[in-house]
Amino acid sequence: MLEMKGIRKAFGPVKVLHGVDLEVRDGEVHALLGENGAGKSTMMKILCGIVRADEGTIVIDGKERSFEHYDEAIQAGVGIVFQEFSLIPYLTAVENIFLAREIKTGGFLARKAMRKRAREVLDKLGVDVPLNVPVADLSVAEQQFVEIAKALSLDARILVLDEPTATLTPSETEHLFKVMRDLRSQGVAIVFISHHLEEIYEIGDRITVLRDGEYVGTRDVGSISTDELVEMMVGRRIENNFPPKPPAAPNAEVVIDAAQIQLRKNGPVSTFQLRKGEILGFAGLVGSGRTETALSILGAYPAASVKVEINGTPGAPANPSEALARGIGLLPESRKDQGLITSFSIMQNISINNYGKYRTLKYFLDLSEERKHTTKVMEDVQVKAPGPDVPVDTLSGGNQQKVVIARWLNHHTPILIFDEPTRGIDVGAKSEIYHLMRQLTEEGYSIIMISSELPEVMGLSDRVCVFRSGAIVATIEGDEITSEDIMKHATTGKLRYVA
Amino acid sequence: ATVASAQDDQLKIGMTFQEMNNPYFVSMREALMEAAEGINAEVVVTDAGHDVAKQISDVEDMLQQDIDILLLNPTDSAGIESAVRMAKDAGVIVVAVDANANGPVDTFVGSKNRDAGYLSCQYLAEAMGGEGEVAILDGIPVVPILERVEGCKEALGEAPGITLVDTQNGRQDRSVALGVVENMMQAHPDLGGIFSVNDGGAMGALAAIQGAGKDIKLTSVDGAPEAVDAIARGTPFIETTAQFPRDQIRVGLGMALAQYWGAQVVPAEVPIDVRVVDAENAEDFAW
Amino acid sequence: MSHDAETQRSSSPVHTVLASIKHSPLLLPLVGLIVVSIAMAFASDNFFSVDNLVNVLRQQSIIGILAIGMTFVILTGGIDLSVGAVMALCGTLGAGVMVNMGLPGWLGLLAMIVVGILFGLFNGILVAWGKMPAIIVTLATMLIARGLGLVYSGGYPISGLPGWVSWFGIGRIGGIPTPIIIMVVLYALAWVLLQRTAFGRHVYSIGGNETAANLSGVNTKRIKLFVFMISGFTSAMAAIVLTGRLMSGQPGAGVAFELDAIAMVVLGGTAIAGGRGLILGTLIGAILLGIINNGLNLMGINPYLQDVIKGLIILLAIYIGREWR
Amino acid sequence: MSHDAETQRSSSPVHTVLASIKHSPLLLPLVGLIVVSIAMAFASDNFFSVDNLVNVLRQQSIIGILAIGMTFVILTGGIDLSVGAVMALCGTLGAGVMVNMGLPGWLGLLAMIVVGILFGLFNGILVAWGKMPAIIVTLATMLIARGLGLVYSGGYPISGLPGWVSWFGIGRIGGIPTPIIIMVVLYALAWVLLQRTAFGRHVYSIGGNETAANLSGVNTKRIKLFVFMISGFTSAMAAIVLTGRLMSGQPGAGVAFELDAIAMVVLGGTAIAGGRGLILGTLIGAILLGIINNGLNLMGINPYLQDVIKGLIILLAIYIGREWR
Ligand SMILES: Nc1ncnc2c1ncn2[C@@H]1O[C@H](COP(=O)(O)OP(=O)(O)OP(=O)(O)O)[C@@H](O)[C@H]1O
Ligand SMILES: Nc1ncnc2c1ncn2[C@@H]1O[C@H](COP(=O)(O)OP(=O)(O)OP(=O)(O)O)[C@@H](O)[C@H]1O
Ligand SMILES: [Mg+2]
Ligand SMILES: [Mg+2]
Repeated sequence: MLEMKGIRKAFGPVKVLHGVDLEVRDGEVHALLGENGAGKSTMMKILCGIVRADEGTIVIDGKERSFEHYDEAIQAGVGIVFQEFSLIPYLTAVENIFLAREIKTGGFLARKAMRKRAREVLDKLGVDVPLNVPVADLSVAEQQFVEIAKALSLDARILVLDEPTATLTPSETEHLFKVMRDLRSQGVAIVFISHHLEEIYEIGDRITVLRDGEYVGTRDVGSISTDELVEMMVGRRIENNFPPKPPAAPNAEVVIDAAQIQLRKNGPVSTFQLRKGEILGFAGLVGSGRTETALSILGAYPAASVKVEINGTPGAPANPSEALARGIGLLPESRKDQGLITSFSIMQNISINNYGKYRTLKYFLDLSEERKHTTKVMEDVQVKAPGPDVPVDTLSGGNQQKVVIARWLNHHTPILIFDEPTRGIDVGAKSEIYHLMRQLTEEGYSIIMISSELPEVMGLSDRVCVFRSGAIVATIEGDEITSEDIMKHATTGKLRYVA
Repeated sequence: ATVASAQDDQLKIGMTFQEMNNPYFVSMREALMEAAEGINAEVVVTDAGHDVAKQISDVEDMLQQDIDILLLNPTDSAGIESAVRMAKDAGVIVVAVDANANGPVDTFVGSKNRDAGYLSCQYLAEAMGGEGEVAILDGIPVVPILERVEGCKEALGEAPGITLVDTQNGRQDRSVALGVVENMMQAHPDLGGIFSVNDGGAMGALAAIQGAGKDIKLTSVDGAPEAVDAIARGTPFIETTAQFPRDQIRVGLGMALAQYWGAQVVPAEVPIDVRVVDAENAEDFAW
Repeated sequence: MSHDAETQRSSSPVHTVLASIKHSPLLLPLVGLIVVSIAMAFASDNFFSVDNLVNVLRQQSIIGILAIGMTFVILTGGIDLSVGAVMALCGTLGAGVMVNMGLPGWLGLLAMIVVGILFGLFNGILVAWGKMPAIIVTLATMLIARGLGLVYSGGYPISGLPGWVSWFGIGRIGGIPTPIIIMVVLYALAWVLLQRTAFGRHVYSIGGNETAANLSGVNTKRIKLFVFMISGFTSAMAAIVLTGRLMSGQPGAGVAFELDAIAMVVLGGTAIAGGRGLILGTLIGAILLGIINNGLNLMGINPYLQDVIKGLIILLAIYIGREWR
Repeated sequence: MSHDAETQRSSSPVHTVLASIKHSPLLLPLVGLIVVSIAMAFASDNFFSVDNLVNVLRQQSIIGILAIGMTFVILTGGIDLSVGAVMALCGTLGAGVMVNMGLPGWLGLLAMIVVGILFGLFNGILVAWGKMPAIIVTLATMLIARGLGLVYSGGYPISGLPGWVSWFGIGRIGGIPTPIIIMVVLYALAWVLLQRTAFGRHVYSIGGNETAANLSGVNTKRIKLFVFMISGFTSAMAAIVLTGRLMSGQPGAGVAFELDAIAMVVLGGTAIAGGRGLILGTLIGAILLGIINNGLNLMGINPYLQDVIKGLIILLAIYIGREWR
């Protein structure tokens, strides 16, 4: 039903796709796999008429098509959930779902009808999303569902889902899969992009693998093992995903002693300690307050009360710049919105908060030193890029993430908060980041890792704080760190309130 | 003064206006153009838009073009001084028109603005029967305007039955003045007369008075065609003390030419009379 | 889950209404309006008369009309600095059509509207297709419009219009001044456009996230074009009222009106970055600004000091309301 | 930004220079400058004299200095509409200190600088800590500054300054007019600040992505504060030159100077949304605008028409340069 053949695309001098083929049948879930920057998203944008291919043909139902604009793709029955959110923050879910496809009666909006229809679509997804509030006020997961509902409401016959599960919890992902199965049984062709291989095995029928813009091959899911798949993707075998954990060190120095963090007035309170040289996992369902807790330690979130001691000095930083001075750095969850200065080069992004060591005459920048240092950290974390002066917005997601990590390695802040460090990152890069994190703790760094991926939390954390409804309900370590335990606390843990 | 650029046989006159968005200055420009054509002189005209800094720049640009005569209508007397000096240093004859400028100006030709304010307000007080509340619709704070207000206040002071209840700035702009006067009438329901510092503001005030249907008498300074027309039609606008912009230019240019031709003494100041224009003589008056 | 989300879903209708008032972006402008009105009433006896309130509305009608188009443009994340100059140009050319060309008055009015929309079209094409920043485009077209008006009229106001034109400025319908009626009707139309049509949604969506709107299939270029054309149209409507009030075409009118119009929009709770705001807020902002001007005048405050006070009030209002934008 | 950097590494020096010119954001402003200069030279004989070019630079010095602060503010994604009014206020109060208070002249100059920086501080606090949009804050402070100057002086200009003050306006150092020297020195300082200090990088980073800059530890509030203080300082420096040129404190000076300053910044290739741009571009923009003004004056174009032409040239320049921002 859909055939893309010999697709080539270059952005300026950067060749992104070198003749990629993709063939998707009616009623199948076709997984598109590849490392960060392999060209998956670009391929899909070409399908939808958002990016124009330099060469190649698109055939839908035996008819050759080329779309000038996303609108035309929609007309032809193609719908997409973008990797980057495409919602309008101040419009409601209903308004977003029907944006540019409003139902009208006599020229005016049929608001009731749209509401009803939106409710239907969301019910089909099995989620209860408030319809009257701006989507900016919704949680990330809720926004993701609105996004999916928007694509579903098109009644598309070819549906592209570009990493829809990156921000979903396992149970939410299950919901989504149910819907995908339904659609599949109705004959819809689904292209599904994810870096979670277990998801591919669960829902996928066939797999097409890309590597660095090259077409590697297409296989049936049943006929290929994980190892083979990974080898197809990265061209090598990935050994041992998680580095070994060091023995517990209960007497290690406490670097962050959070006696009381209360996010909202009269809300529950959290208590936790971060020890030197450990990876402390923050687990919990999406929206359980992990990010906000982390941000309030940095002074970037106006929590109701924060009582915290950092390296023995009491008092919470007033803003991230003070936090930085006190040795805390953050890898934010949304690298595009919160991590990168997109108009800056890689080098400038890395050096942004640490000019201390490239100074001449005390106040002036030493540009050649800057280049030398940043190039080195860039190589340390293996950013794939032509050089340190490349604009950071031309990098793929994973490489952008590495740039943000490099920023903190460049700075040597001994306490790091990694918020979803591997969100949207391919397996190869993931493993690299895990090893990097462990290596850092061995060097004396202390890390808080917020993650929605249970295997990651379990495989990497020395101890885990489990969040529920805005606060930590349990802190577990050693053998207690099992998925059952975490999920139990995350769903039923007892909240603590101050008297 | 000497003939600045003897190699250039055509006489070159520069004229810089404080603003040209006003019939008063537009008619000056017309008079200048006519006169210049008569003596086959080249003319450069600039518009400072009430910005002294720009006016200095304008003069500088003119000096680049080797003008022989500078007719200067300063937007600020003190601020323009450096331009006057520059022009004199370049050997250019400088005549200030309408408002005087500091510095070595050769001749100043301008209306008797104090008289104008005085006459208008005297007329207003008399028309009001010597008693009632009066307001002043002020304008951009430049010397001629300030002098008119002073003159007006003097005349009002001589009428014991008249009280000055309000002074607001209409910025000599019709639309601004309209709103300001509407508010004035709200604040002072018994207002009997308004003096506007110029006809632009007065036209706005007239619209406000007519819109409110009030019996408020209005006088002003300038003698702009529209104002004269309104006075002739018998509106609340009863008088404007007319200036003679064309004559100011003609006289000013004459003084400059006298020097250009070698006159060693010219009057430092040539005051131009103003004239009361009211319903009786409005029909025959024009700039 | 967010808090307002929860309240919206909660049951009781009274509670819902209360909550929706509490969360309405109109709340603060309204509170501001009430506070300022009370302050003015204490400071000046004449303030709370029907006459004076009508007076305030009539005075604000011209810039209030300009502020409608400005609201549309700002909602898309743009800005239109040319409104005052375009208004002056429309008025001048319209008067020229009636007086200099001697054509019937209605043709003059039509000319104003055509000129206004054409200028909006010009702005819109440059912003939408030319991909140039609105602030610069309209800064330049402000110069152009202003210059054209002055060139056409030679700097003179154009008077001698047919008498009935004054109806638009000082006439009354059922006792209510025409300018107020025109303004209110235009606000009502704008409300319908923004709240009850797909076009309105698209306007908001562009201000919220232009890329996303474009990806969702909103024809962002066309919407931006329309938005500037609306602003041109409201400039023309303001010109009609102005011409009626001044009974002449004034090439120099409307200097800095764009700043007052922007102040109205923002005092009304619309985010300057676009995407959020209500047209009714702009109306409240217009009245608020009018009351400030009028009140300070009534109190006989030194006109120079009035600007200072006005500036401080704007700062205060925006400061209090800043959580909302 | 990144492209020119990239080329810095490539081999041949000639190639490097060529490529870095080709990719520099200064290219288009420079080309614009050359094209306009040639056009003006054809149109007017007097244009290409050293005297006239010095004349152009001197004329642009005041707004050119304002445009320095404006560049900083715009690079952070803000805007400062108050520059002209603050300049007028500084000049008026400074003259007041010298004349009305009879204090020594240097105290007057110091007062100007203090007032300018304080106003910048005020703007900065409101924008950074008050979280209010810069366009509105500075619109309000423009009113406030303008009003304060007029209140203080009663509307009259303040003259009678010590003679040496004129040195700042019409003096010369080694044959070059002082205003030009002051301007060039300030541009050089600004270049160093922006390109060679951490502060400069932070300025760019805020314009690029404020959230990200904040989360990575840039003290965004403090940087924004500084940026407005710099703008206040350059307003004060402009006031000193202006006072020297006018030999008086002019409370009404500088109306709409902010628009010219913005035009210079944008003509110089700086993105109005912030994050991208070079201070040298602003200097080129200033000269470009000066040449346009001067050329049109030299040609004896009808002043009304000059605005139209200026507007069209700005549009054209931005249109051609739009890919860069
Ligand atoms: N607008 C652009 N300009 C230049 N290069 C681009 C642009 N968009 C994408 N690229 C480059 O194209 C390549 C493919 O990017 P794409 O987003 O398709 O990767 P992906 O496979 O979706 O990766 P990820 O898993 O990280 O999302 C990357 O190297 C990226 O840097
Ligand atoms: N701007 C906002 N306005 C209202 N509510 C918000 C806002 N930002 C976040 N929230 C809500 O606060 C709660 C906690 O969010 P937070 O991002 O800390 O969760 P999290 O556990 O880190 O989840 P995630 O995996 O999505 O990052 C969520 O319910 C979210 O919807
Ligand atoms: Mg992708
Ligand atoms: Mg989070």
